[in-house]
Amino acid sequence: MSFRNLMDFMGIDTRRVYFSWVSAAEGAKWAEVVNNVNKEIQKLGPYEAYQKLAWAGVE
Amino acid sequence: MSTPNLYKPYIMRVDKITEEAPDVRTFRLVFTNEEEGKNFEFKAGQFGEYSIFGEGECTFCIASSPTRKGYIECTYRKAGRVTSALARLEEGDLMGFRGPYGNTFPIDEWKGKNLLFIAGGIALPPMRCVIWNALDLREYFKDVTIVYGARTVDDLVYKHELEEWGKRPDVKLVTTVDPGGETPDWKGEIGFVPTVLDKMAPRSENTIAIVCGPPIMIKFTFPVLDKYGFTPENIYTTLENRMKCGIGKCGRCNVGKYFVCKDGPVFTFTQLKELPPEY
Amino acid sequence: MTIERKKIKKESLGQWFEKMTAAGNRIMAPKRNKKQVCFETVTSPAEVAFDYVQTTVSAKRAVFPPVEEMLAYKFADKETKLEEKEIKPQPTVVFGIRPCDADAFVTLYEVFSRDYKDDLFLNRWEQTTFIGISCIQADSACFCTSTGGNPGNTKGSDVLLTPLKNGDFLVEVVTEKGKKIVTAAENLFSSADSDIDKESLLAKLPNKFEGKDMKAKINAQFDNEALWSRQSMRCIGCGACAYVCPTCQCFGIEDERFGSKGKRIRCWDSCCFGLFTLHTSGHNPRHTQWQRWRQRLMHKFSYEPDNLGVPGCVGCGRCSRACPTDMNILEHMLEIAEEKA
Amino acid sequence: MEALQKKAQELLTTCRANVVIGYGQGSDDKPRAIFVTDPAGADKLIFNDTCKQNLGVYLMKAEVKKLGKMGIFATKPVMRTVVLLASENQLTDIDVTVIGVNEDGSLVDFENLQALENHVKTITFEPDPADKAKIEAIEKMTVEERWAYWQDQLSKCFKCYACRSACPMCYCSRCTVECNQPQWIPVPSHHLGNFEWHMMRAMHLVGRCIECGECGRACPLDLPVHLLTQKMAADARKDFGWQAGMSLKLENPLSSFKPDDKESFIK
Repeated sequence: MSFRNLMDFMGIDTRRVYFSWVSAAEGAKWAEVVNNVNKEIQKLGPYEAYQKLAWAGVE
Repeated sequence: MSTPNLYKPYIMRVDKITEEAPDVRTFRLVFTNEEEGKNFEFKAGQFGEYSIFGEGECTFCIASSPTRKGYIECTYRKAGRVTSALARLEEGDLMGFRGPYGNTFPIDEWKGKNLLFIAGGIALPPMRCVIWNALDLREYFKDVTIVYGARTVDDLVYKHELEEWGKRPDVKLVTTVDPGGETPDWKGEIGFVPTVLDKMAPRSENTIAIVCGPPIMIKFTFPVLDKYGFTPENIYTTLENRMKCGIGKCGRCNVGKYFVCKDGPVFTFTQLKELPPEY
Repeated sequence: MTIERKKIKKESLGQWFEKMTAAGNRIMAPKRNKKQVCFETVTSPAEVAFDYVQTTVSAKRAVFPPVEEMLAYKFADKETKLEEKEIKPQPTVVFGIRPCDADAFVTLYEVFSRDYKDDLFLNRWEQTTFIGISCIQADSACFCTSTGGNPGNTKGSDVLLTPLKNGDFLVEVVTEKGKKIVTAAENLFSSADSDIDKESLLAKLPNKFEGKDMKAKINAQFDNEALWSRQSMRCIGCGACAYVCPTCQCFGIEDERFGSKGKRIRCWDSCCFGLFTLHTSGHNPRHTQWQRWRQRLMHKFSYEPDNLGVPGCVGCGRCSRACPTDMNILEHMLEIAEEKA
Repeated sequence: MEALQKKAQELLTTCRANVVIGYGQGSDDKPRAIFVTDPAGADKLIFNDTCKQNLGVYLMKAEVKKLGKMGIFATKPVMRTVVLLASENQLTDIDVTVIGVNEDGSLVDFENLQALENHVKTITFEPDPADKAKIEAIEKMTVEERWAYWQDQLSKCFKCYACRSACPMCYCSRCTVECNQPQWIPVPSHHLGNFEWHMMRAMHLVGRCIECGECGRACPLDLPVHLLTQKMAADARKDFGWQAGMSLKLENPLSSFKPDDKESFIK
């Protein structure tokens, strides 16, 4: 909860972050969560803003 | 002596790996670029920065003798991030090395003298370099005595070389383990290095002593040498401090106004006594 | 090279900036940012702040950046290939540094060029020209006159401007580099009338201690733990003083890897951090804050003058102004100067 | 001021403290922390509204602890600091004697930490209005604007760690950024390194930050880093009804859980 608020406050697109509570016994739910997240992220496309950070600021 | 970009390491291949003791290994490294290998020179006592790309660099002395061409060796214990990465390497892997850095043991000045090597634990590698260097020029020196101790029999490094030195008629080898570290078939001494040294009552005239080991060992070895008349300028040691650049720029390894990497690592006890207690 | 005196009108600075930018120079100059004045890349003198005592952070990042790439490499399963990259820094003009900063750049140059030539630094150094501006005002943290400098000192500057009463500038061309950048815009400069009395324009700053004999005095206090503990009890061990300082050049080397590419990076470091000298074995030769504070002052007032013959501190006062707990280096040096041996 | 100095002398002479931490005269009428160990030195103690530094940071400093039992003049933020540190088993009645200082300079002598907790519970704390407004202004921005705002601010950071060193709650002997196996937070102060460092610092202060604003004041570049931790404190109040430094029991949101904690964001 706090971590999501912090990421949102610092400008990270929290649509790209999922929290899920999946026990080891819930195999089906796990598959569903992974596929769902995968589908959503594909729609959003690559996260350019974050990728641009790699070594930005190194002279 | 150094490559164009000062911090660009040579690319080395791990030619041979020897297991010395738990978590302690020796690497034999050869230059992947023959040209660089041929005109690479160093002297006993110098060190280098060994690097694993993506992990970092770490500082060890060059453990092989300058008289042995074509390769360099280093011995390390798996402790931090880079040494753990080193521990994952296998023979044939690549890693980086830059050097040689630091000053050297003045071997030429010791010609015609007796040599007394005193080492403790993992500090044998800087000594091994200068021991082999002396043994390869054996005729220049009078008698050579080696006193080496470790916590337990397993912790003794270079076991096969210790045997080789033990068998040589022209070398007096005394190995010891700390009390309680011996195994049933251990034939060497039992006791701390300073006490074993005291029992040997080493003669001091015309003798150079070289001491390497943990600070506690150095602290108790010096009074013994002093008792038998060794003068501080005839006792050499190497210091170790946290290092990053190895060439006197990054301001980290200084003891007083001296940089251990550039003005050391080899110091005489006279110099050591002037240094503030910052090592 | 004898120093040539010229004059330039304030309004002509704009054209001078254009000439320098046209020659491919990046211009770094002090710019006001709310309460602080910091060095930033500028294009016209309108952006430049003139009415201030000292910037918060020094301009050393022009030649010694906080994060600098040393090596780049690619991972391909077992083979790691070092990228052959020619380091080509952009020509830079650092405009508006104070005489104490210029003095500090000479100290940095000595560190990085003595014995081993650090070409990461020297490549940037050759491409950098320093245009200083003399000080017409000072504050309680300044003490350049005690460390061998003065508000109109030309040492270290390629060109030194001194503000005149009417807003124009006396121009002193100090080095070949300075000559080059002035002759490139020759028409903007007129000859300086001989009656300009530079001394009268400068800030008055009596010297507060004798810099020359500070080395002996501080060496004498090395073992005086009470003095160092008293001075450093309120120090919280951050790196603010080292990172705003124009002469601090300690650095660390870090490796970073993103996927198949990696870099070896040089980054600023500070002797006041607790883990600066920590051995992997856990032994730490300077494990208390007073030992680290002693190291900071000894390095600047004893080791660097001894080893390189240059001042380790140029009296700019930035560390005292930036310190969160009001550590004041001038006050502590005065205390050391008066401490009985 | 005299009450302060007399109280310090009393603490030292009755051995209720071997060192008294308070404010003294600094350079150019700035206050600074001073450490009085001998009753004669108590006359250097001052108190006025410029005394803002959170002196609680010195209660965790080894060199100060070595001087023996610590007495401290505690403004409201420092009171909450001591309660929070005590709840994390860093301070006990043996280590510290707390003397409360109200805005008007009147003193409150706390016999022990329990007395301090009872006093703190009677005070209602309001976050600094200016910072509250700034946080709300940032919250109203769009995600892209917030990202640009924090990138612009944090890219200037050069990781001098003054924000960490000035905070009494950042007392770890080896901070996460100094652990390199693995190196979670990049060491260099490039954009990514700064972003992850400040995010990690804010995360480790959730439910522990007592909103004294010292990290923002300590930053030599005046970066608004205190807004991050104060936003987390505001969230802790909103989501968990938790205010740091009000109870001696360790119940902050990230170190405990209650069955009725909200889980709305978990699907």
